[in-house]
Amino acid sequence: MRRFARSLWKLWSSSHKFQIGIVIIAVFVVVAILHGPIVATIGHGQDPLGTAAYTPWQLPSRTNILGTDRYGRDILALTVTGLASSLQVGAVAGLISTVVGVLVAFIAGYKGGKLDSLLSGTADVFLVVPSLPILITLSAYVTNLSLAAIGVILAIFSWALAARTIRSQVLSLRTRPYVELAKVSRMSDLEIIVQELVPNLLPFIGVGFANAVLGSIFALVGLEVIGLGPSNVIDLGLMLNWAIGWGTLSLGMWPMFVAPIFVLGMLFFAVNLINIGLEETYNPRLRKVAGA
Amino acid sequence: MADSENRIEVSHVTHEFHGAALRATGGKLVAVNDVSFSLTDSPPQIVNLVGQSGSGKSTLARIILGLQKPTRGSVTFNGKDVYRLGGRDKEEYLRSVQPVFQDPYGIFNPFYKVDRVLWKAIKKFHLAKGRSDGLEVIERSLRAVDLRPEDVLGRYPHQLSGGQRQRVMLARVHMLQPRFIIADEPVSMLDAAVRVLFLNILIDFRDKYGMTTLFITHDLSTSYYVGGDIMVMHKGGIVESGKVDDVLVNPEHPYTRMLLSSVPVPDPDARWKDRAQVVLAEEEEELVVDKPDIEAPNP
Amino acid sequence: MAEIVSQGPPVSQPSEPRLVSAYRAFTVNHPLVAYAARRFGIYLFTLWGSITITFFFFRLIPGNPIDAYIQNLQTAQQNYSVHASQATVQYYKQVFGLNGNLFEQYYHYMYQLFVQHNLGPSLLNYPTPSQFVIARALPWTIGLLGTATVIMWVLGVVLGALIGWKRDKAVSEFWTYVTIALSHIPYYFVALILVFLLSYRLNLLPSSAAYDPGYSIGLSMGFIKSVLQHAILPAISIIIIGVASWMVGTRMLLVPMLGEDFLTFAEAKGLKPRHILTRYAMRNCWLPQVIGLGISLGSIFNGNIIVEQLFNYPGVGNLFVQAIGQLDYNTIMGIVELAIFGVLTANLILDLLMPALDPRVKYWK
Amino acid sequence: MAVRQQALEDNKSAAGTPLLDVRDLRVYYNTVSGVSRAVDGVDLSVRRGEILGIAGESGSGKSTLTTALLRLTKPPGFIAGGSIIFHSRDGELVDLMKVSEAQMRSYRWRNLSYLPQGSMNSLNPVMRISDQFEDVIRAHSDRSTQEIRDIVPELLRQVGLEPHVAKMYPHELSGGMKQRVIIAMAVALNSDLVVADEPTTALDVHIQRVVIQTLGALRDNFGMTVILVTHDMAVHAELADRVAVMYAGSIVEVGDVRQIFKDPKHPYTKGLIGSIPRIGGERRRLSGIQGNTPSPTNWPSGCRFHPRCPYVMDVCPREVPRLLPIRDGQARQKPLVACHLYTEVQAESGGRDGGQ
Repeated sequence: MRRFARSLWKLWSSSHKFQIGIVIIAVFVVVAILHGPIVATIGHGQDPLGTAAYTPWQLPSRTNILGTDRYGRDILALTVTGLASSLQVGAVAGLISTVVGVLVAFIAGYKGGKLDSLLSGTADVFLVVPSLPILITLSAYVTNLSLAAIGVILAIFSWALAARTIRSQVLSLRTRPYVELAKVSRMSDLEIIVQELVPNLLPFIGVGFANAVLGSIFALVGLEVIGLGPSNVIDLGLMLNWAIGWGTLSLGMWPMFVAPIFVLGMLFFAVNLINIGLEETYNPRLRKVAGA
Repeated sequence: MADSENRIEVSHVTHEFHGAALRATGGKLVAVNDVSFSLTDSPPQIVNLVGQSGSGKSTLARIILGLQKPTRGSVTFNGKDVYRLGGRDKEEYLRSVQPVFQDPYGIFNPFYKVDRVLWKAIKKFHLAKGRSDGLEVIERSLRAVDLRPEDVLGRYPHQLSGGQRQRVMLARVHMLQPRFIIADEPVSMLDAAVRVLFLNILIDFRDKYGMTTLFITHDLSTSYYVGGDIMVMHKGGIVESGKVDDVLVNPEHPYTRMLLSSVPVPDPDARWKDRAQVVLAEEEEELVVDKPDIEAPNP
Repeated sequence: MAEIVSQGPPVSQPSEPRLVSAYRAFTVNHPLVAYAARRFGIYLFTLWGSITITFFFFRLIPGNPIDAYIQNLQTAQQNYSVHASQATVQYYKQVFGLNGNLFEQYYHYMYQLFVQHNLGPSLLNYPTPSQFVIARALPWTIGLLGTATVIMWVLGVVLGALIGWKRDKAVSEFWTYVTIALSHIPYYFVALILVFLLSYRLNLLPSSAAYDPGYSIGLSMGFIKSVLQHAILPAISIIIIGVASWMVGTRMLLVPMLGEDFLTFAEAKGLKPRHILTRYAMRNCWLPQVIGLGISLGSIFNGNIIVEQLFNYPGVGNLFVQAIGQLDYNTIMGIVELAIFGVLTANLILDLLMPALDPRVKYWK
Repeated sequence: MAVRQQALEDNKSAAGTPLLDVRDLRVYYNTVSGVSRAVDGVDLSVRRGEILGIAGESGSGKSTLTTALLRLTKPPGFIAGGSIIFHSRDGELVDLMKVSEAQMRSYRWRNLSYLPQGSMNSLNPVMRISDQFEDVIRAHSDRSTQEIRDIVPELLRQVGLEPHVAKMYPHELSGGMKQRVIIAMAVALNSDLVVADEPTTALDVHIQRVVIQTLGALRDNFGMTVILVTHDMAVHAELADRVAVMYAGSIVEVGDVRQIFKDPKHPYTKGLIGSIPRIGGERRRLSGIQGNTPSPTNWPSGCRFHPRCPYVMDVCPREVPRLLPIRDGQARQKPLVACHLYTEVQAESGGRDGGQ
C-alpha cells in the first residue's frame, strides 16, 4: 500500500498539467457532493429552485449572483444542482463501463483462447450498435429515468471500447519476461494480474475512466441540447436546452447560457489536462522523441 | 550434494504454433520437432543447447519450464509429467527447476524495486522466517554473485546495469538452490567483460552447489568456455550432440561445421582465408503486421 | 549425464474425413481466398449479432406502435368504435409483424429483412415501406456528412503531419495545444455559437433546412446555390472539430515514428526533409488514418442526429427523431441497422483492401 | 561504369592519405538527471583505404560517436564541441561541424555513408528496394530513373544478392540481406567512408560472416574506407587494420590490430582481450573486468577507468591521462595510449595527433 501511495505521489509531482486538472476536478466533485447545503445557503433558508422563488429574468445581483431564469429560479443554484446530476451520471456510467471493461479485458487478454474470441466478439458486436439512437429511444419512451439508470444505459454502450483498448495492452504485457518469472515463482493468475499487470496499466485505466465519465456527460448533454434527453432531472444539458429554447441569448440573459457552458468547458479542460499529463509521464517514447 | 538423482526427461517433444492467422490456412510453424534428451544432477553439469535464432531453443526452454504445453510429447521430472503436476509436486518442481531469462531488463516489472523479485522468492518458497532473516538470506545470495547489497537493494531496475540485473537473477537462483537452471541466452545482451563473470558464477554453481544448467546460447565460444555436453539444434531438431570438446573440435554434422566455420576467431593472425559461401536463398523472415487499433475521431 | 535419446519415428497423425482434408488442402493453396472467406464469416456473424441485439432491444422497451398508430387514426378521423378497433388492431398486428411470441416475431423480422429485403411499413408514411422513407433522407445525409468527412480528413492529416514534423517549433506546440483542446469540444457547442453569430446576429447564412423552399428540386443553378448555402453552417460546425481530431491523431501517430531508424537512415542518405516527411514518415503512419477515414465514411449512415436536428436538416438523423415521435419502429430499426451495416461493411472492405495499402500486411500468412 | 572505374582508381591511389580528423569531439545529452557526457573528448584520425575498428562496451559512447560523425545527433543530444575535418579527394579541408545543413546533406552518403545499428529497421518498410536506391542516387546525382533501374541489379550482385531483391520489400528480406542492401547503397555512390555501427549484432553467425566479408570486400575491391564500430572483439580481429578502444566517452588506446590483440597496453584493453573465450585449446578461467561501467552523467575523476583498474596508482584519480604515443618494439606504428602507467616513464613529446 505504501508503494502504491508512493507511485501516486510520483505521478502527482511529475506534471503540473496533471495537478491543475486534478484540482479542478476535485473542486467540482466537492461542490457536487455538497450541493444540498450549497443550494440551501444560496436560498437563505428557502428553496431557490422553487417556481417563482424570485422575480423571473433577473440579471446578476447581490441576491442572485447569476440572476434568475424564466420561472424565477436562481441560476447559480440551478448550475450547482445540474453539476451534481451530470457528475453523478458520469460517475455511474464511467465506473460501470471501466469495471466491466477492465474485467473483460483482463479475462480475455490473460486467458486467451476461445474465451478471448467469445468476449472480444461480444465487445465488437456492442461496438457497432450505435448508442445515440438507442439512448434517444429509451429516453423518449421510458419516463422517469433515474440518474443511475441513465448512467447504466450509457455504460452498456461504452464498456466495449474500454475493454478493447485495455485488452490490447494486456496482450502486450502478458508475455513479458517478468510475467513468466512470476509464473515460475508460484504466483497465482490472480496475483499476477493484480500485482504484475494492473499497476502498469493504471494510467490506461485512469485515462479510460476519465474519458468514459466525460464522454457520458457529454453524450447526455448532446441529447438534451436537441430536446431529446430525459426531462425529469435538472442537469447541465437540460439547462442548456432551456437556454436555447427560451431564446435567452436574444433576451440578453447570458448567465443562463454561459453558466452551464463554463462548467462543462472547465470539466473537459481538466480531464484533458490529466490526459496530457499522464501521456507525458507514461509514454517515454513520446517523451524521448519530443524531448519534453 | 544431492542425496538421490533428480532427472528431467524430455521425450519426443514437438511444438507447433498455430497463430490466429496460421489457423485460417491450416498452416503451422513447427518450432520444436521430436526432441528427446534428459538432464540429471548427478553428476552436476552444464549442458549446452546451441543453434541460430528460430531454431526452437527458446520454445524448448519454455516447454521445460512448464510455461508452454508442447503439442506432442512429454516432459517428466523424476518420472512425473510436468504438465500434470498438482499441489506439492508442482511446488517441488518449481523449487528444483528455475530459469534465467535472456532479457535482463524485461525480467523486472518496472513498477517495483529490484528487491521485490528476491522477496517474492523468499515468500513464495518459504526461504526465511521474518524480515531480518529474509534480508540476511538476500544479502548472502547477492554477495555470492559478487554484488554489493547496497548497490542493488532499494533500486529500480533501470538504475542497474545489464550485468547487475542478470546477476540479481543469479542471486535469486542462489537463494532457491534449484537442482536445475534453465538459462535461455542469459549472456547474449551482456558485454564481454561482464559475460565472463556471469559464466564463471554459473560454473561455480555447478561445482559448489551441484546445480545442473541447461545453457542455451547461439555463441559457440561461450559454450566451449563452460564446457560439458552440447546439443546442436537446427530447425526444431537436434542434429548433433556429445561432449563440447568433441563436437566443437571435430564436428560431424555439416550444419555444425558451417556454424563453426562462421565464428570469427579473436586472433588477427587466424583470419578466414576463403570467402564464405553466400547463401542466396536465405530463409525469408515472415512478418505479420496486426491491424492497428484505431477509432474514428468524434462522430 | 545428458543422454541423447535416439529420435523415434514421428507420431502418426490421426486421419481426417476427406472433406476436411480437401478443405485444408484448398486453404493451404489459396490462403487469400481462405482469409477472405473467414473474414466474411466474421462479418456475417457480427452483422447478425448486432441486428439481433437491436431487435430485442426495441421489442422489449415499453410502448406499443399499434396503439400509437390507432391513436393517430382517431385524432385524424375522429370515428372510433370498440369493434372497429379490435379488427384494426388485429390487422395492423399482422402488417407490422407483431403476431405471435417474441421469437416468432424475430423469425418473421429476420426473414423479411434478409430474404425479402424489406423493413416493413413505415408509420410516418403508412403504407410506404420504411426503406423508401429512409432512402429519401439518405442523399442529404450522405451529401452533407460525406463531403464534410472527406474535407476534414484531408485538412486534418496534412496539418497534423505539419505540426508533428515541426514539433520543436513554438508555433507547432501552440497549435498542438489548440487542436487538443478543440478536438474535445462537443461539436454542437460550435454549432450553437456559429448559428448565433453568423445566422442570428449577422444574418449571413441560413440556419435551418437544406434549401430554400422557393426552389424546386432540380439541377438549376439557384437550387444548387441554395443547397450549398444551407450546407455551409452545419458542415463547418462538424469540420472545425473534426479537423482538430484528425490533426491530433495524425500528430500522435507521426511523433513516435520520428525516432524510427529508417528516418534517421533517410537523413543519413542525405535526402531533403520534405522528401523524408512525405515519402518516409507519412507513408508509414497514414494507414490508421486511412482506416479511420473508411470507418468514418461507413458510420455516416445514421446521420448526425444532433447537427441535423439543430439545423433542421432533412437527413437520416432528422428522420430518426421524427420516427421516434411517431413510434415508427420499422423506420427506427431500419436506421439503426443501416448504421450497423455501414460500419461493418466499411470494416470488411478495409480489411480486404489493407494488403494492397501496406505491403507488410499479410493476414493470411 | 567507366566513371566508377575511374573513381576506384582514384580511391586506390589515395590510400593512406588522411580522410577524417576528429579533434576533441564532445557529444552530450540533456537528461532529467543532468547532462550526460556520452562522448567526451574523442581524438581520432582515419586514413583513406583503412578499416578502423572502434571497440568498447555498451555505454562507452561508441554509437553516439558514430551518429555524431555524420552530424545525425538528435535532441536531447547535442554536439557540445570539437571538430571533424574532412579531407576531400581534391585536397580541400572541410570542418563538418561548421558547414550548413544543406551542405552537410550533400556530404552525407556521397562522401560519408552509414550502416546503422538497427539495420533491421533502417529501410523504409513500405517502399521497394529499387525505389530506395532511386531515392538516394537521385538525391546525389542527375541519373535518370532508367539508368538507376539498370545499375541496381549490378550493385546487388556485388554484395552477393540476386537481382530480384530489387523488387522486394524490406520485410521480405532477412537481416543480413538488409545489411547488404545498405552496403550496396554505399557502393552506388562510391562513398569515401562507410561508418558501420554494430553491423553484425543480432545476426546469426553465418550471416555475420557474410556481412563481415562483404565489408572487407568494400575496401579490397573498391578502396573504400570503413569505420567498424562493434563490441565484438572477434569481429575486429577478423576485419580491422587498426583498432581504437573506447572507454567512458573517450579513446584510451589506438593501435595496429595485432598489437591490440597480442600486446594490449591499456589496462582496460588488457581486461577486454582477457575476457574473450576461444574455441579449442586449453580451457582456462578468464578474469573479466570487475566493477561496473560508470555513468556518463557522473564520470569518475582523473582516469575514468581507475575505480576498476588493477594497476591503479595515486595519480590516477587526480589527473586525466592524455592519449600519447608510446615506445613499442614490435609494432610498426607507435600505439597511442591514455594511461599514467606509460605517461610517467615513456611519454614522448608530440601531443594529441592521433595515429600519425
